[in-house]
Amino acid sequence: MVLLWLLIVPLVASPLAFFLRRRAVMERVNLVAFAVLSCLGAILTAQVLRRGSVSFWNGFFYADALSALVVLLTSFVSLVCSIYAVGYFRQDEKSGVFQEKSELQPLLVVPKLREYYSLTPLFVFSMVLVALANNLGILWVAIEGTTLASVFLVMFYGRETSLEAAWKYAIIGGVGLSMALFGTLLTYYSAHRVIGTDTLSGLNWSVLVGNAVQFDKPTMRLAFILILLGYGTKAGIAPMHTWKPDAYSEAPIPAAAMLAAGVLNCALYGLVRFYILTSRCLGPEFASHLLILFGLLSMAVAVPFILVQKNFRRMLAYSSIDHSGIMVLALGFGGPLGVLGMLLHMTFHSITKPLLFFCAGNVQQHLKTELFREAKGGLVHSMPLTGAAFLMVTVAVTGAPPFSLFLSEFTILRAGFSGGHFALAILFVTFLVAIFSGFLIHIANLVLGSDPGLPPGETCRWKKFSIVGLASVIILIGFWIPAPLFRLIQGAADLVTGAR
Amino acid sequence: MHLLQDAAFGDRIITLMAALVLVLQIAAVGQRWIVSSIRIFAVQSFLLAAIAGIIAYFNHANHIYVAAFLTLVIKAGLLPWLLEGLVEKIRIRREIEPLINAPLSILISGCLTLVGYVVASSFYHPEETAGRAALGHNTLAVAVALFLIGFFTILNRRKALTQVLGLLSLENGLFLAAISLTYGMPLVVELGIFFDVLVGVLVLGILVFRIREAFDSMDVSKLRKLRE
Amino acid sequence: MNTFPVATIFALSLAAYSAGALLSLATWRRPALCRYVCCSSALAGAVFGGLAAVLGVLQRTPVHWSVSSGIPLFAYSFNYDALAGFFNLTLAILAAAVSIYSFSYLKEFEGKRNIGFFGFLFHLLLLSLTVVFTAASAFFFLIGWEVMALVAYGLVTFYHEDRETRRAGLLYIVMAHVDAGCLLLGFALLMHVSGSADFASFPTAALQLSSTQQAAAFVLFFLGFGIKAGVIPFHIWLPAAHPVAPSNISALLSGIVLKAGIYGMVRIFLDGLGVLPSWAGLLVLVVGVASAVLGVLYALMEHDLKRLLAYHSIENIGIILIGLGAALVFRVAGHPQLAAVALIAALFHILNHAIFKCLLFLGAGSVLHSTGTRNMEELGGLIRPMPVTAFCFLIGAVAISGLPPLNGFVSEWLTYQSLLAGFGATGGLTRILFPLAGSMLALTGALAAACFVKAFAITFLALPRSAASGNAHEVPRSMLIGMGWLAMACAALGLGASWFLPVFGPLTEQVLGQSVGANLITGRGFVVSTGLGHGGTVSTAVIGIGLLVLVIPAVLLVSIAGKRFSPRRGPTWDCGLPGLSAGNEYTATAFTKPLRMIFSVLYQPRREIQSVFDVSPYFPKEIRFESEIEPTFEKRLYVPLKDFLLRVAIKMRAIQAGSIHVYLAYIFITLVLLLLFGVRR
Amino acid sequence: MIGLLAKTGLQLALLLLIAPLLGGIMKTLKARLQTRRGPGVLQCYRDLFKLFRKGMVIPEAASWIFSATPYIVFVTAALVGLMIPMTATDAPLSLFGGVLAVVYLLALGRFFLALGGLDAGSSFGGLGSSREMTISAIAEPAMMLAIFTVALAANSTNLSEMANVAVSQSWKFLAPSQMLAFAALFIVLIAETGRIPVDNPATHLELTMIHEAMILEYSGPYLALIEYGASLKQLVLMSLVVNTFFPFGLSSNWTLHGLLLGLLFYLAKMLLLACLIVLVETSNAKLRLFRVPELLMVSFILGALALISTFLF
Repeated sequence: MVLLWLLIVPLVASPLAFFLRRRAVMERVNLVAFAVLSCLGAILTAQVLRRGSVSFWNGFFYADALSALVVLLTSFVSLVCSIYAVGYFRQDEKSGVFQEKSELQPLLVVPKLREYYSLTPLFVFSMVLVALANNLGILWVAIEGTTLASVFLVMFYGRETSLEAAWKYAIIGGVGLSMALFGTLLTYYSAHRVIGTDTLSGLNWSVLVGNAVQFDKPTMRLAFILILLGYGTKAGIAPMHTWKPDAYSEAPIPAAAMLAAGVLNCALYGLVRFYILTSRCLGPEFASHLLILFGLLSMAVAVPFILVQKNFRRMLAYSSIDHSGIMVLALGFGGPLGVLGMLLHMTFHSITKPLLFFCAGNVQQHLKTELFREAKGGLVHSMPLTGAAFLMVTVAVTGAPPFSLFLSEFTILRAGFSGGHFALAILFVTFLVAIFSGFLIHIANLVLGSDPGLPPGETCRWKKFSIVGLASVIILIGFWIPAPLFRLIQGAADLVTGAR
Repeated sequence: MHLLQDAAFGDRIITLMAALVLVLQIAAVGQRWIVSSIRIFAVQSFLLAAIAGIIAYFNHANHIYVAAFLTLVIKAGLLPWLLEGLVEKIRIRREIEPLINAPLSILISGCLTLVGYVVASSFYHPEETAGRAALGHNTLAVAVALFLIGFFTILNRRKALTQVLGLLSLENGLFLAAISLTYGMPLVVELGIFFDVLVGVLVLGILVFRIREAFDSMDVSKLRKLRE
Repeated sequence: MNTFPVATIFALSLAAYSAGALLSLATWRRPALCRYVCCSSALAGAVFGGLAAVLGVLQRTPVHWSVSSGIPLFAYSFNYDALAGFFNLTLAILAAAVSIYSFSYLKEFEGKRNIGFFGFLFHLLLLSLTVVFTAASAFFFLIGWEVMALVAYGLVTFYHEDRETRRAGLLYIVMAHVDAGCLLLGFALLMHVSGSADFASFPTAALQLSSTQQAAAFVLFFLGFGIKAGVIPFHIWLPAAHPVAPSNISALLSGIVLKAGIYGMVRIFLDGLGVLPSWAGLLVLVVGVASAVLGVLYALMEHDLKRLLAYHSIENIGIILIGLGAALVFRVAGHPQLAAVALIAALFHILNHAIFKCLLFLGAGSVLHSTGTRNMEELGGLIRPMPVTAFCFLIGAVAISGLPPLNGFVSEWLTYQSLLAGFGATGGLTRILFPLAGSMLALTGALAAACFVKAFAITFLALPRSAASGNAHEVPRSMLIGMGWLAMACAALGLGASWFLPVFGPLTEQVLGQSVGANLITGRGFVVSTGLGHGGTVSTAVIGIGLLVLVIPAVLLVSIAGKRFSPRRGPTWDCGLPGLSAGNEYTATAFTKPLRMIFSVLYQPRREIQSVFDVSPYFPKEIRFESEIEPTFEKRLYVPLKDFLLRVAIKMRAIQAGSIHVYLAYIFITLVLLLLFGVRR
Repeated sequence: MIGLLAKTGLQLALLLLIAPLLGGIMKTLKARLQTRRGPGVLQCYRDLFKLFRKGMVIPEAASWIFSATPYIVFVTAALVGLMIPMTATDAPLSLFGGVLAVVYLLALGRFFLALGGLDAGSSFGGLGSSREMTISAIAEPAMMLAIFTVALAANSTNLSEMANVAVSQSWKFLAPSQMLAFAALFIVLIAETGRIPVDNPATHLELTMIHEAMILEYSGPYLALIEYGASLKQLVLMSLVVNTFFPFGLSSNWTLHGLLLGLLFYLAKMLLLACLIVLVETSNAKLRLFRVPELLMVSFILGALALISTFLF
């Protein structure tokens, strides 16, 4: 039942926000909806921890530890983002971003906000659906849904550049997802002689996973390749990552944060589902070789762009490319440690990433630029809180202790060693160090420095609150992890490795 | 009369149609006029619908009728109509030179067809060729080729609209693969996919429209502001 | 011995540090109060820490306790053994001095800078150091290690308005992260073999290491800890970062944070990696010698007081490494007694260097505080306005030059002894290395003496060279107390060495299973020997007494033979040149000119002289002289590396050229290739 | 304890007595070799006596360091003198400080002497200090190598032990390692005691001064103390050389007869070494300052050879 509510809440929130066209109301609708969603996520977690798996409509909707984790993270991210969004858009409105004549037509405030506040719930809905759909076809449909819902968010500001970004996002995403669909099709084909096609449940993951062993092997190989490329595109794995910097730097901050911390998980979730089938059918080697290749490639691609980056919004995108690379690599390393590391990383990444976007958003709104060159440093004088948080989260997101991402990266490294990939592990650490250096150098030069004499920039209470709150969560999670959460992650890991 | 029960006959028909589809696709690669490439797409979709119908008829799989019907309505009817409307609205009829000139593109699509055959043969199961259940199995190669060529069209064409067309024909390839391999997906999935395609085209259409207004051209190779 | 108090008292010190961090952050709006809170809590933590350390060193059985984080295998586990105790003792002595000193030093921050934030970082630094020295698991160690680096970065860039400071800070943090990466790999390797993160599990695991794995681990750890300790050629961050920090922090950085690297080496090389092959020890030895000699040679050319001290840290780290390397070699050669002596030499020099380097940095801080410049060429004559500071600095200078009867001499003496014995203890041609290392050590000592003659004389003696140093004033009392406490420690550890050395007994017993601390002492307890029955003896106590007693005949000679002993003040004769002015004085540059010419191969000095004249070139109006030496490692090694990386990165940017067709082409090509790869059987 | 004090007193007296005499002897010898009459053997006593009785001027720029320096120089030299065997193998204080302590105590004296030179603020003082510290620094490694070579034979840095071992195995000094070490140490000795060809004790030409430049500002009793300290240092270093390499006649105990015999041998050996030094001094010209490193490099190489030859032969 809770599954149904998880889907209904955002689905209702969207039209509500659309028709109650007053700003304050729309804000409240979003906040309430996502708060409720988070509670439901917690409840789902509790149920899953108790019963192992929850299903509804004879297994059309199905939630195990893995899906519960993704739902929990999605709801958390959407809640945090909705809190920040309030302050963010108020500031936009104050500084008259909407009024200024854009290339198309003078954008009116309310319609724009309406666009955001009614699309976001749909966006979240499709993300939740991704996690809850048992049928792999529906899974695909839902992921396609996230693209469609977010295209308009990407071109929210209606600049030429945002149109360009939206176009690249849509086309590359569309192509990628059609590959994923092909992969799904082939999986269905390789399974259909075992299960039979006519039944509706013929694509249900919970059914497929049982007898994945008897699937048709060559078909499965091709299927996994296509799935990897397809969902990899959505997760932004190199060389399918190219849409990311554009989309992330053009979308409004809360939407970008959701893309980075929410959609990423969904895409990887789909990948993991198929990885389970593939490794059951073909054994782990075939999949893990490909995964390691693409993971390292993504990290390698991210490094130079972070080292010589001019634009801090784009820099965040490359960081998320790097992180999806890390997770894919972890999955490739495999073994209980590798999978655990990947899921830990997914969790910690989704908790940490939004703050990075929020800080960047504050800076951008305050300085009216997203180029380091024009920012001229000394930020800490005009926005001490944001500056400090920015430095902190930079360190946190690049996986330095005492922050939580260090735990996951340490686990992944150990997985690499126990998998016997010594050289790869060294490469992994080298990339991590390089990315840390590049990131910190840029951000430190942005935050520190002599006072450029700007007016104090931290006025909005909502933004302050979201930043302080999230920062304290990040610090806390670095030192201590709630036992249920870890049990959930562990459960998901066992699911993937087939230990349970 | 007995002809209409003979699976072999149906198989031949299907193969013939599939070949036609492929020819159309390759023709679309060389095509200059947007409107005519839209029409080509419409015809292609119609043929697909027909194939679906034949398969449905020959092994009495009723849910494929639905798929066939949907294809007929949406892909062969609705979408071409919408797109032509769009063309009318933005008054850009002619595709400027593709990135790779026509002969070379056609050559490449030939190679891609070859790749399609290689891929398809890798999981082709001869024991299934006998009997009506195997209807249309050897159209798989065509499907894969369709997919690849559609992809190639997208990255070869400069106009936003023709990229959308490429995406659609790529979807067609998937559809052909679906019906020929497994007689379609479960119905829910089919519906979902069709819905997505529809919405996707609408979204892209809006995008095309806005791009046209912002840049007063549809040449996406001009969209190069966002770069390192 | 009852181990209960150690744990509790230690916990108290941790609590004091953490509470101090939060409180000073909480009270940042009221600077004066904040200053009180900050310094007093740090002092309390230091006192508790020192107390726990003394007990911890003396106790035979280590104390071990652990706190769980949410994730299994990642536990916050402490292990308080003799080694941890020793390093905590060092930390406590320094922390006490610095927190007393800071009490007045921080006054100048009031109204200008956020003392609360400073106090926060300061306490975190002390806390993380304590954690590093007591962590029982690699995971916890790494956390402490990295927190230490990050906090140190925060403190180094405390004056971040200055561009140089920011650059130095970044250089520091990047190097620090590189070393963290090396450690991460090393520990991951060990954990892969041992299957546990506990240090305790490493020695047994090390037995299963293949020789290549062991070598790899050794290299990784040596890189990691070496970068942190600032050994040549990984030292470039050190002279950049230490001087720009606030002086009380520079004192801690050079005094104890560097030692964290040495701590790691002792912990891992002697305990964690099993018995290392002798090449490892010799490598450490050679690197140590190189660091010592090059460090002091670069220090000689520095005229920035704090940079000079920073380079001397490199030198002393080198001396410590010499002892450590010798210990490693002796252990594998089967001379545990000898290894123990060498190890004691290294450890004792760690303590000594910590104390006098901290003292010297605090002294430099006082000079900076009252004159506002670190450039020695603008100083001079400070001994009259600030006599106490001058005296403390002199003590430090004598101690760091390894001159008797102060503490630096004892540890260097032990180092010499172990090197001397090393010649007999090892075979083959490598044995030549030991006496040669000894002679290089002698060179280092003499050059250090020269350098500190320069540092002290140019800064404190003769006439002031600028108005700033002309109207300097003595610093407030608490700063003097802080320095005086360390000066006393120098004297005490020097003269009382023979009573202090037995402390190392349990330490060497724990690390090497050899307790030689006791039999280092002969002759009624005030003579230090090698404890090997041969090698020689020395007694700083007697030397001290002798120096005092022999003053009597000197005074007698002067006052009896010289009936009319009547010192008359007069102008400096200066070979009859009239009117001595600061312009006549020898400058620091002039003082080191001979050495600059002798070692010109290393320095590659560049000088330019412009003389401005109106009538004839023989009567110049003014002469502008400018001389600088080439920073070899930066110029030859690091800058090219950096440039290469950036060039490659900039080339790589072509990937993201903005054309959607190219982007799609990437995907398409990948797809086709993978499909063909997928279908091959 | 009493015995120790007695020995100490005795050796101290001996040191203070002989030191100026040695200087005088060397002056005279040198004069004779240059076919001058030269001053009497007792000239140094007279000089010291005169200086002690003179009044003195302390520069206004100078601080207490300036006044402390003479005492420290004198005291360190005297203390070192008590650690090395002169007439008997076991020096009074040899237990409390071996050859390393000797080297470092002398370094302590030099440290303060250099400070004193800079304290007055005159450019000559600075010049002297700079040169002194430089030369001593580059002399150090050679000295340490040579000392190590000798110490390795005795397996101890304790001077009495070294002397004992040397006595026990006679003609040992003919071993190539010992000869090489002696050559090395002899060069160092010349550098350390500031004699031609490294430094000229008799000059006051500003460009060539080293030691003299440092003490330029000193006068009266302080100058006397410093000169006395310098002569003590010279005596100490010379007796260090003779007694470690040529330990003939060193009495192994403090009997009167043994002591007298030892004293005779000791004086004879010192005289020989003095002659050698003077010979070198008169037969060489002073080197340019920047040629000195080459000389010391030679001695370093000699030391290294000595070391290698210890286990080759």
